[in-house]
Amino acid sequence: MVLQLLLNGIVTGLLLALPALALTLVFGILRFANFAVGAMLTLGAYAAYTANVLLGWPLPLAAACAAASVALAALLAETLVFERLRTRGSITLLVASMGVSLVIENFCRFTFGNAARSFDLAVARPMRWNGLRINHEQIITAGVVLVALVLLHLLITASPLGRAMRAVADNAALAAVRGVERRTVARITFALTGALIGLAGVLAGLDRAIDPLMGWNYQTPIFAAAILGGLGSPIGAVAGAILIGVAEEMSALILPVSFRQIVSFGVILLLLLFRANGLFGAKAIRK
Amino acid sequence: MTPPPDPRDHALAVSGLRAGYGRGGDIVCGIDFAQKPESIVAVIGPNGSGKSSFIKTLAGLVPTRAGSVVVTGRDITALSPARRVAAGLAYVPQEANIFATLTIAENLKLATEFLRGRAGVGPEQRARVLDLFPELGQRPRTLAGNLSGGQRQMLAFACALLANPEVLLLDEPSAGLSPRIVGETMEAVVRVREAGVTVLLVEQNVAAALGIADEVVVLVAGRLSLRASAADIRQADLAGLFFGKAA
Amino acid sequence: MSPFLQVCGLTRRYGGVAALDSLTLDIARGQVTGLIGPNGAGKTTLLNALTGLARPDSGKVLLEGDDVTGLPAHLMAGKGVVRSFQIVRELSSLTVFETLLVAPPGQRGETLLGALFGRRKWWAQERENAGAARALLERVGLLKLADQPSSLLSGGQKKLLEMARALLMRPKLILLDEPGAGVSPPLRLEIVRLVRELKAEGLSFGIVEHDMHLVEEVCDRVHVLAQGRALVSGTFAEATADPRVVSAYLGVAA
Amino acid sequence: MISYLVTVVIFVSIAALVGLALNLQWGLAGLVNFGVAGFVALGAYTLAITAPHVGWFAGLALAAAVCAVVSMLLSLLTIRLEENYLAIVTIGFAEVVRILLLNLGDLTGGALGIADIPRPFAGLTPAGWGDGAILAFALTLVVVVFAFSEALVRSPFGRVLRAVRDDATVAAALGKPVLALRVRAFAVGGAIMGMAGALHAFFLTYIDPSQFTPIITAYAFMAVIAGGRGSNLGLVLGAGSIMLILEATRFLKDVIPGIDGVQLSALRLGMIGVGIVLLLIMRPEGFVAEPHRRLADFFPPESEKA
Amino acid sequence: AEIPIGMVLPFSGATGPYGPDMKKAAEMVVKKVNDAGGLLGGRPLKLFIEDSETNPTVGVTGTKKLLEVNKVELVGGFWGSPIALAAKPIILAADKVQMVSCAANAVTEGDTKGLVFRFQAKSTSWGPAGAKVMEKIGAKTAVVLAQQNPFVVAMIEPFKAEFAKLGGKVTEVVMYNPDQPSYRSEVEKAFGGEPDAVFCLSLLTDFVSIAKEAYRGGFKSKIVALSIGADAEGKFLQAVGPEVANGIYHLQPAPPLESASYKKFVKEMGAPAGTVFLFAGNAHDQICATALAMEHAKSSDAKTWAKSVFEVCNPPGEEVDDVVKGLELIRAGKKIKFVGAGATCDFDAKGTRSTARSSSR
Ligand SMILES: Nc1ncnc2c1ncn2[C@@H]1O[C@H](COP(=O)(O)OP(=O)(O)OP(=O)(O)O)[C@@H](O)[C@H]1O
Ligand SMILES: Nc1ncnc2c1ncn2[C@@H]1O[C@H](COP(=O)(O)OP(=O)(O)OP(=O)(O)O)[C@@H](O)[C@H]1O
Ligand SMILES: [Mg+2]
Ligand SMILES: [Mg+2]
Repeated sequence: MVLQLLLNGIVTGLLLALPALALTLVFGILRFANFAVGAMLTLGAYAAYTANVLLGWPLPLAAACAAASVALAALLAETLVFERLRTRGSITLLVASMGVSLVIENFCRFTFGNAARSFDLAVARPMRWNGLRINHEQIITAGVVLVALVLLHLLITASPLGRAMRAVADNAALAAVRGVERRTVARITFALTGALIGLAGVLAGLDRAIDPLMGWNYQTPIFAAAILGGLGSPIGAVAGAILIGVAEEMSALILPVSFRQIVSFGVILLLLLFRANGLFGAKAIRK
Repeated sequence: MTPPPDPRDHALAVSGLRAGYGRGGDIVCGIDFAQKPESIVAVIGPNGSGKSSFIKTLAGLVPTRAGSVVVTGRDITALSPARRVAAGLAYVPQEANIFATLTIAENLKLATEFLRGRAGVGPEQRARVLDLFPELGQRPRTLAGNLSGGQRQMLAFACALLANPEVLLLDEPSAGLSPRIVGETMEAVVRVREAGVTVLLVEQNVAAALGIADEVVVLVAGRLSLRASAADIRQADLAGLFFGKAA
Repeated sequence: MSPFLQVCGLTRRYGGVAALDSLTLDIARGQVTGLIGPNGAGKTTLLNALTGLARPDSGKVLLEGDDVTGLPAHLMAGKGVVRSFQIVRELSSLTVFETLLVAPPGQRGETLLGALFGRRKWWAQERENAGAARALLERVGLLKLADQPSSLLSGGQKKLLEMARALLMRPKLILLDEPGAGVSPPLRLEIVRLVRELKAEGLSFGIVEHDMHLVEEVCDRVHVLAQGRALVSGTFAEATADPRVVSAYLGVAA
Repeated sequence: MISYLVTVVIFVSIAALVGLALNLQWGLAGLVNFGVAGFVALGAYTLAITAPHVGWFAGLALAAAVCAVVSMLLSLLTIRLEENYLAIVTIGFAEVVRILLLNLGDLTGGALGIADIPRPFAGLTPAGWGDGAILAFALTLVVVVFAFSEALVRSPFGRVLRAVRDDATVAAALGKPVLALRVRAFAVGGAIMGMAGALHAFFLTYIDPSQFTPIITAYAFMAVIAGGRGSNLGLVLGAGSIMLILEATRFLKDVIPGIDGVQLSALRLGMIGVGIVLLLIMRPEGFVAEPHRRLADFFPPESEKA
Repeated sequence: AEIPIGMVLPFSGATGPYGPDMKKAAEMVVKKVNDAGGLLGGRPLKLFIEDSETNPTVGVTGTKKLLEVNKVELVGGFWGSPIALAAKPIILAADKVQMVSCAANAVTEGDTKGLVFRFQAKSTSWGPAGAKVMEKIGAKTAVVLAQQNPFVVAMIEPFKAEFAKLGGKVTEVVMYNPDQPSYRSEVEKAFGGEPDAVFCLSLLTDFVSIAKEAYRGGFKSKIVALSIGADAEGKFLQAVGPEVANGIYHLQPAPPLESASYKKFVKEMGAPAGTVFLFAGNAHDQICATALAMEHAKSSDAKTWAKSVFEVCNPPGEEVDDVVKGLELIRAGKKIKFVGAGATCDFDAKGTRSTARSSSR
């Protein structure tokens, strides 16, 4: 039972990990918390639904389509909205992203209506191993998340593009005189996060029903995970997500399940009391 | 006044340059200026006279409102700061001149990674630059933001040199450096010039600047109020230069 | 003269680097004490430790005989120890004038109830402070920019504002971190004059500076720091004559 | 029509109160509070639970007091956190409040909420004028809180909070008790949010957890940003324009033919999103800029002296 | 002149899936009445609809707008007790009629001035119905898995009581909060103890997640679900696919799918026979009752025609399920008893519909 809960927690956490990665990426590079992650996740799920159910494509292809469409949407949001507000402080951008979130969510509602939908994929009974139940979907999720994490981590810490991203985050004017165009970096970042969230939308759609509010339901845990891990740190985002997932599921052992979100809040508060920058947050830097 | 400079003879040619911030008035109010290749020109002037704004405009960080900037024969007026790098322009700002959240090693790497087609310095020269500031080599994984004030200046200067520029714009490179390092930095500037780079230097440390500059221009209230050889300026009365009548 | 501030065996490490390495020195009352030394010697760290911004790992700081080691920043300021920053930290949304108005201590209007119910009282204080602020602005040549947001000042102007802000805090000891860097030569003379005047009024100074002329002009004594320790102490002439100082700090004899 | 407008004005008042509070906490002191909905809910429930026993006025005071104390505690725990971390802790706080309200049924009525909340002056107003009384009450509350915040913003207290917001280290080096200042600003803001919650409860006379969704928080931030961070007058205008967007879209949709109900609804909500984004893009400085103390306040220029 | 009537329906938020069909049903009735010449000697009905966004505060402004700007005589719709409860004082203050299709008892409690009518079975009556299904499928132990929402919470105690009477035992009640990303813990907790059956009191979206999760978890307990959650007008099957949907028992109070009036309604909605249109049926009935009552009272004044609602809906009288026919009979001076698509619409003095039946499939 305990092991099963742990496993469930990890699965829940892994589902949060991709959007948390995306959130942390935008935050790390562009210094604002993008509230539209939830809505973009919904969009990803619907894009995959369109490809998979309406056009009859196989799911992997539909997932690629979802990643591409959300990347495009993110790029659009960046060029139409965020780019124009770049100099206006992180909270203004956050509020703008709320507006974007409303637009995206209701684009989905307008096009697909409110009814819950699913992919064209039979739900499978679990595999059993030592009394533990494991699904195919869970294995797929874990694989996708791990690959994304490793790639992203390498990209950010070890590639010139990653360095350019962090340079822009640090001091855009200086980056410009070193030959790094902020606008380009911002667009690449957004496209990248869009792709991540698109994939996350597919995974979430596999896990539950697709409806216009699905992303909204992930919103708080996504934020919690990214912050817990330390904004701007990819490993932190994944670790934070898993921690949140496990803490919530395990809390069922001692508390009524309806109180479990309180547990994750408690975990966050406790951690931040001791580590003000989250698990893997940047070390303090003197000005 | 001087006739408009022929851009082809000059490494840097500026004519009728006007610039300012946002909706405010001009801070740079019509500057005509040209600099011979492989020379060092020092810009001095009172605080707030627009020296930093002037070279920021050259680097493209302050929008140009009128006039033109030509670097080694290429008109860069309409280019973004990042694209000016390709024309061989390197710039060290007065404040915030390093990436505080990147390590020293990353700062140095980034200096040569995005030159847009230009090549950075060769390995030999690279070693020479790093020898200049041994402290930078000692702890490559330290975050640059945790360096002392002087160490930051060194890092910033080193990064600019690594880009192998044609024209180097320096905003107060000596501020915060110990006298010994000031001396070494100034020597480095001279050596850079000898390697074929044109240097435009803003300094408040007038003595140090005069020590190496070929020419000095005085900027007051956004205009060039005087241009003379360094030797002439050494005799002049600074307060007079800065606050009114030319000597 | 009794030392105003004593630093005994102060140590502060950052990772492998000992920014301060059991540093011992003192700052005399009513004098101007120069703190010089190579880049990275630990001068700024010392100021941070003295003003509650860096907690020393070990060692003691005594202010007029009281142990003030590790006191938080605002309490150190309350005890009359104020500082300026080497890398300027302006209050970006305040105007130049407002920046100076924030500085004076003991403002009645800065408490919740005082602000709401004691308007008459704090307004009187405010007038007084405004007078002092204006006079100082005039001296450092920023009066015309008084109503500008302070983030829009030039580098040198910020430096001057920073010093003016510290002066308005009615300090007993004022620690300046490179006040002359980036300031034009005429205004540097103005700084020298200002420091001398205030010293005559009984203020004590600790000044970190790389401009040897400025140090020579104003400092009664200097401590030369290197690698977190005090290398040499004495008058300017004594210190700069020391061969170790020449090689580590000044380079070819200045 | 009038009575509909009254309703809208009352909701604007509630939003303005929340906005004023947020402006103290975030606009002035730089403390991001994404738990606005939680504080409003706390105020509303405190009032709803206590008012039947102690009367509306004491209930209102209690609502303010409870919220002040809770925000003080929360801020003491979290105040050294950086902006974005504080944001999530406060979001989490609002979640916790919502879950507690939902699950502590004995106290809060659970999902069913609390009905029949007494209104102020209910006995004194003639039938049919109930909304008028609550309108007057709401406007009075807004005016009082507005005057209060305005006095704070323009006082040295407001200025030192702005200093803390810009750079806490510098403020500390200037001898300002940063922690105490922040806690105070947060607590005062919390109290005002509690009152806004109480007003909400007074007006609806029925509350349940689903009324206090994060959208309240979102609208509060929009109002502050649209109106100009730090400026109270701008903020009231900001709250008004957000509400205008929300309500005007209702009428717009009455005239759009040819699409079904869900699409209409989606169109309306989408338009709200677009409206917000446009508001931000086209109003770079907000409606009114933050007030500053000028040199001329003390030293009038020569021309005026004459 | 036109007679304005209004409805507050959910088109977004958690109950968003239920709004569109309610709207469709209501518009259908209005069209029928108007095509047949309107009311009170030729006055057509005009229907205004506002979105509640599943949020009571929004519901209140919407209601206000309907009352003040559109001057409606009826504010109907109201899926969700909190929204109905929040709007109730306003509608009563304006002396208009409120018709709701939510189930919490509180709506019709307190002083309703005789203006509030509920078209949904009291939710308490769903409980015993659930227990009977449990008995029918042979479940001895059961776990209740329920969303925290007023509609659902009221069913739990009656279910437990009735189930105990029938010899069963409720081993656990697992409550959960709506709007969660996943319901894994809840499913683990409810199904983990391997009860014979789990009584799922959920709405559509969360039930889809729960059903999938239970299937994927390999749990064997039988699932009994509310038809409104499990079916929401036929969309459940579409959302989870046949494997998952198979073997889930759907609890349906009224309408009995077999009733003639309901079958007729489904046909009019253009849906395949057998579709469960629970709330849409309520919306249909609300408008019908309103039209009939107005005609009966010969007045469009809410206070007056509200009294006639009892006259046209309660026995005795000739049973009618068609609004146009009903109007004709009334004009002819006959006493009628309206039989709704949602249910037979009888009201006690408090405005509560008094019957509930159950069936399962
Ligand atoms: N927060 C920190 N993290 C890591 N290293 C630090 C930190 N602060 C200071 N150091 C290191 O401690 C040493 C002393 O720094 P400090 O700033 O005190 O030097 P300084 O004497 O003021 O030099 P300068 O004259 O260049 O300003 C330097 O090597 C610096 O890199
Ligand atoms: N971002 C800005 N927005 C508006 N005005 C600015 C901005 N930066 C500088 N200024 C103004 O432009 C003028 C010139 O500033 P600049 O930094 O060019 O001076 P400077 O000559 O470099 O001075 P210093 O020697 O002190 O560095 C100053 O009056 C300053 O207030
Ligand atoms: Mg400058
Ligand atoms: Mg220093």
